[in-house]
Amino acid sequence: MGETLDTRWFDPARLNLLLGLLTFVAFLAINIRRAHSSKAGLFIRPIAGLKALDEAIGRATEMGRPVLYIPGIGDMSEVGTLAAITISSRVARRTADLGCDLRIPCYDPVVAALIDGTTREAYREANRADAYRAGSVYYVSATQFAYVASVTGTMLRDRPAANIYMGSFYAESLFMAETGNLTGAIQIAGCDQVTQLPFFVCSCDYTLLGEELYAASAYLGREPNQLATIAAQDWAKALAAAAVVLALILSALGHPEFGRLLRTS
Amino acid sequence: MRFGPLVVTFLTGATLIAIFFIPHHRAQETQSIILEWADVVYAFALVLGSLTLWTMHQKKVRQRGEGWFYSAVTLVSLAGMTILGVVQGVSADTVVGRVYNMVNAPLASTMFSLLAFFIASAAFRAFRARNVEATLLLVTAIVMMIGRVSIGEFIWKGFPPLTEWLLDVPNLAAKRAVALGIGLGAISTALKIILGIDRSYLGRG
Amino acid sequence: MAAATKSFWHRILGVDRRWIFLLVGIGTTLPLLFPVNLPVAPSPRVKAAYQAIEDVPEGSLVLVSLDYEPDIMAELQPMSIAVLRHCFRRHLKPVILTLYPAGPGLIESALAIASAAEGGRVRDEDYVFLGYKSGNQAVILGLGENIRGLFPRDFYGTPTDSIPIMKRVNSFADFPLLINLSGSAIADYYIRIGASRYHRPMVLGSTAVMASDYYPYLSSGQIKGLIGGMKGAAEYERLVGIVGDARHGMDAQSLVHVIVVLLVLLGNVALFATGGPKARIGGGA
Amino acid sequence: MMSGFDTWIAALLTLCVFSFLYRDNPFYRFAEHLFVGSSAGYLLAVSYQNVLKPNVIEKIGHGQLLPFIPLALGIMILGRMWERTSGIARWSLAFYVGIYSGIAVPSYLQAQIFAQLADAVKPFQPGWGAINSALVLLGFLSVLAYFFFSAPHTGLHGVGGRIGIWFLMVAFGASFGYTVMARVSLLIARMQFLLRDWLHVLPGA
Repeated sequence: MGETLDTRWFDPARLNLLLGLLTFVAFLAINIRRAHSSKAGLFIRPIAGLKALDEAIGRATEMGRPVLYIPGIGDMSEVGTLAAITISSRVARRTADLGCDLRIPCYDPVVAALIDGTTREAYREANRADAYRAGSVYYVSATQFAYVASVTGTMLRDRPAANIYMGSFYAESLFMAETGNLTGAIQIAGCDQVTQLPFFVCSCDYTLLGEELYAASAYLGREPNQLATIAAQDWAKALAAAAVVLALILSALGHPEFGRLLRTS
Repeated sequence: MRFGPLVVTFLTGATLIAIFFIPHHRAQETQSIILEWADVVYAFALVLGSLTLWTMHQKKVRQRGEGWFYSAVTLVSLAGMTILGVVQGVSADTVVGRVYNMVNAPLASTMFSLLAFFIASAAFRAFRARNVEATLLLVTAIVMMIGRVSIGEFIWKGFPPLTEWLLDVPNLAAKRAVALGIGLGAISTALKIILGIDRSYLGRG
Repeated sequence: MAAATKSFWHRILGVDRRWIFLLVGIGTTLPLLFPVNLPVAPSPRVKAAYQAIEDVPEGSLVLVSLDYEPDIMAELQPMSIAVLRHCFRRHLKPVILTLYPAGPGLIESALAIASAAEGGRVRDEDYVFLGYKSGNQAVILGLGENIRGLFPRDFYGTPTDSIPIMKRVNSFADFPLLINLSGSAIADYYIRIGASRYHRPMVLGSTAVMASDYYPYLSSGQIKGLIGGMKGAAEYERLVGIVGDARHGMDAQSLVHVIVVLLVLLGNVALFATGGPKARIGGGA
Repeated sequence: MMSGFDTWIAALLTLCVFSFLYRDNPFYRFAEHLFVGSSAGYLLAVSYQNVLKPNVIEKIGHGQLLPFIPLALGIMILGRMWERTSGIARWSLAFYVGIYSGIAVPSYLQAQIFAQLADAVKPFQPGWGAINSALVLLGFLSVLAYFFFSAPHTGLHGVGGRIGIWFLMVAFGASFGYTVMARVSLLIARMQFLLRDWLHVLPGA
C-alpha cells in the first residue's frame, strides 16, 4: 500500500471468499438442474405476506381506490432495492390485470427510471398498455424526509386502499407506516434493514422479514430458475450452520484452525 | 432486443466481481473509473427525475387542478434552487447554502423528530400481550426503554446490564442469523441479475 | 363489572392518538425548562471507544469521517464535538472529511466549538479539513488508494500536497485509527472497506437506532468501540469531562421513556379489563 | 449560526411540520411541497457542482476523451423522457445495474457472511460466559431454521422455527426500545431550537 504499486493478479488472502462464491454458484447450478428435472418442481414453503399482496390489490380494486407501492429509500448499491424493482413488476402486472390504479413514488432517480420501464412493460404484457398512466411512477426527491413528506401527503389525500412497502427502509419506515395505519389502508411490508422490521411488524398487517424480501422477488415469478435460487440459499444456510457447529466442536477439542479459514481480508 | 443490455449487465457485473479478487493497481484504477462513470449516470438520472417532477407539477398548475398553488410552490423552489445552485455554487456562504440551512435542514429535522410521537402511539397500540410472541416483544421493549436512560439505574441497578445482555445475547444471535440470510439473499439476487436469470429490471415481468 | 368502568377501558383502548402526542410533547418540553440533571453512567462500548482514542500515540494523524446532515445532527453533532475535543486534548491530529454535501457547515461549526473549548487549534497543523466528496462507496475505496489524489485541495482550497502533516498519509494503511460518525450505510462501507479490507482499527459513532446493528461487528473486533446516539454522546461527554447538549437533554429523555412505558402498561391493563388477550400480533386498532 | 430572520423562517417551518400531528392542513401541505422542490433542486445543483462539472465538463475542457463515455450513457438515460426513445435508456440502466450487482456480490459475501461466520465460530467463553455463547448459538441456529424455505415448518424444524421466532421477537423488542431513545433525542433537539434559538427562554448559545 502507500507508494508501492500492487502488481499481483490475485489476492491469496481472498481465496476463501472465491471458494465460497464458487460453492454458491455450484449450488445454484445444481438446483437449477433439479428444478428443471423434477416434475413437481422444488418445494418452497409459502410466505404469508405474499398471499396477502394479492388480496390487498383485490380489495383496492373493489373499493376503486389506488394501490401505493413504495420501493424504499435505498439506492442501487443496496440489493434490497433490486428486489423492490422485481416485486414492483409483479405488483404492476396484477394491478394491470385487475384494472386498479397504481402509484409508485420513488426516492432514487435511477430506481424511478427502472420501475417506470418495468411497469410499462407489465401493462403491455397484460394487454392494458392504454391503462398505464404516465406519471404513475415518479421521482420525488432523493432526500429522505422530503420523500416521506410527499408520500404521507399522498396517503392522506388520495387515500390508497393498500400500501405496499418493499425494499430498504430506514427511519422513515415508522412515519409512513403509522400514517398509513391512520388512513386504514391494508399495509404489507418487506424490508432488509433489521432495525426497521419492528416498526413494520407493529404498524403493518403483514411483514416480510429480512431475506423473505429477496425470496419474495424469486417466489412471485414462480419460474423454476428463480425458485432454484431460494433452494441454493437454503443449501448455503445449511452448510453455514454445519460449518459453525463443526468448527465449535473442533475448537472444543483443541483444533481452532478450521474457524480461522473463515477470516477474510 | 434486450440481449444487448443483458450482455452489458453481465460484463460490468462480472468485471467488478473479478476486480475484487485482483489487487493489481490497474484493476483498482479501472474500478475507480467505472464508479466515476456510474456517478455521472446517476447525475443524469437526477436530471431525468427532476424533469418528470417538473412536468407533473407544471401540468397541475396549468390545468388549475386541485391544490395547484402547492404545485406552484414546488416549481418555484425547484427552479430557484437548481438555477442558483448551478450558477453560484452550493457552499454554505451562497444563497443556496443559506436557504438549505433555513428551509431544508429544519424541515428535515422536524419531520424526523415527529417520529418521537409516532413511536409512542405505535407502542401504545401494538404492544399488547395477546400471545407469547407479542409478550416477548413488549417486555423486551419496556426493559430496553427503562434500562437505557438514567432513571432506569435509579429504579434498579440491574437494568443497564440487563439491556446490555439483551443486546449482546438474544439480539446478537437473531441479528447474526438474519444478517447471514440477508447476505445470501443479496448475493443470489445480484447473481440472478448478472447471470440474466432475473430480467424483470429491464422490463420483463 | 359496571357498564361505566367497562366503557372507560374501552375508551382507553381506542383513545385518539393525538392525546398521546400531547403527552409526549409536554414530557419533552417541561424537563428542558426545569432541569433536574440526572447522572449518566458510561457503558462498556463507549468506554472502549474512548480507550481506542486514548491508545493512539500522541501526535498521530487520525482519519475522521463525519457523515451526517442536519436532520440527524441532534444525535451526532454533540458526539463530533466531544470526540474532536478528546482528540485535541490528546494532541492527535484529525484529518476530517464528509461524504454528505450538507456536512461541511456542521463540521466547521463543530470544529470551531471544539477548538475554542480546547484553547484554540491551528488549521493544517493540528487538524486538516478535506471537505466534502461525492460518491460514498467510491470515495471510501479511493481512501485506500490515494487520499491526496482524491482530495487535491482541502476544504479551504489549500493544495493537500502542500500541507506538511498530509505528507505522512495517503491511504487507510497510514492511519493508526479510523473514526466514523454516521447515521447511514456509510458506516457499513467503512466497516467493509476501511476496517475489513484494510484492517484498520475503527471507532464508530452512530445514531442510537443503528447502533444495535453494529454489535456483531463489535464482538467480531471489526470495530473497537461504539458510541450510540445522544445517550452515547452524553456518556462520552462524561468520560472526557465536559457538559454539552447531550447531557443537557437527558432529563427529557428519561421522562418521555417513562411516559411511553406507562402508556404501554395502561394499554395492557385496558386489554385485560375489556376481555383479555386475543387476536393477532401487529395490525392493530 | 443563523441570523434572526433565518431563525424565524426555520421556526415557522418547524411549526408547519408539527401541525401535521393534529391533522393534514394547508400549512403542512405548503411545507411538504416547498421541501420537495427545494430538496430536489438542491440535489440537482449539488450533483452538477460535484459530479458533472469536475468529472465531465472540466475534463472534456482539458481535452480528455474518456468522459464522453459516461456523458453518452447519461444522455441515453434521458431517452426515458419520451415513449419512442425510452428503449435506449436500457443500455445505461443495464450498465448501472451491472456495476452495483457486481460490487454487491463480494461485499455482502465478505461482510455479511464470512465476517459473521468467523465471529460465530469463536470458541465458547469459559464459566458463565459459556451459557451466553450457547444461547447465541441456539438463537443463531433457530432463526436460521425459521428462514429455511425448502421444508415445511413441521417436526424438529418446526420447533426450531418457533424458537427462532421468539429470538426474533426479543431482538425486535430490543431494537424498538432502543430506538425510542433516538427519536426522543431528535425531538429534544428540535425543542431546544425552538425554546433557545427562537424564543430565547432557555439559557445557552
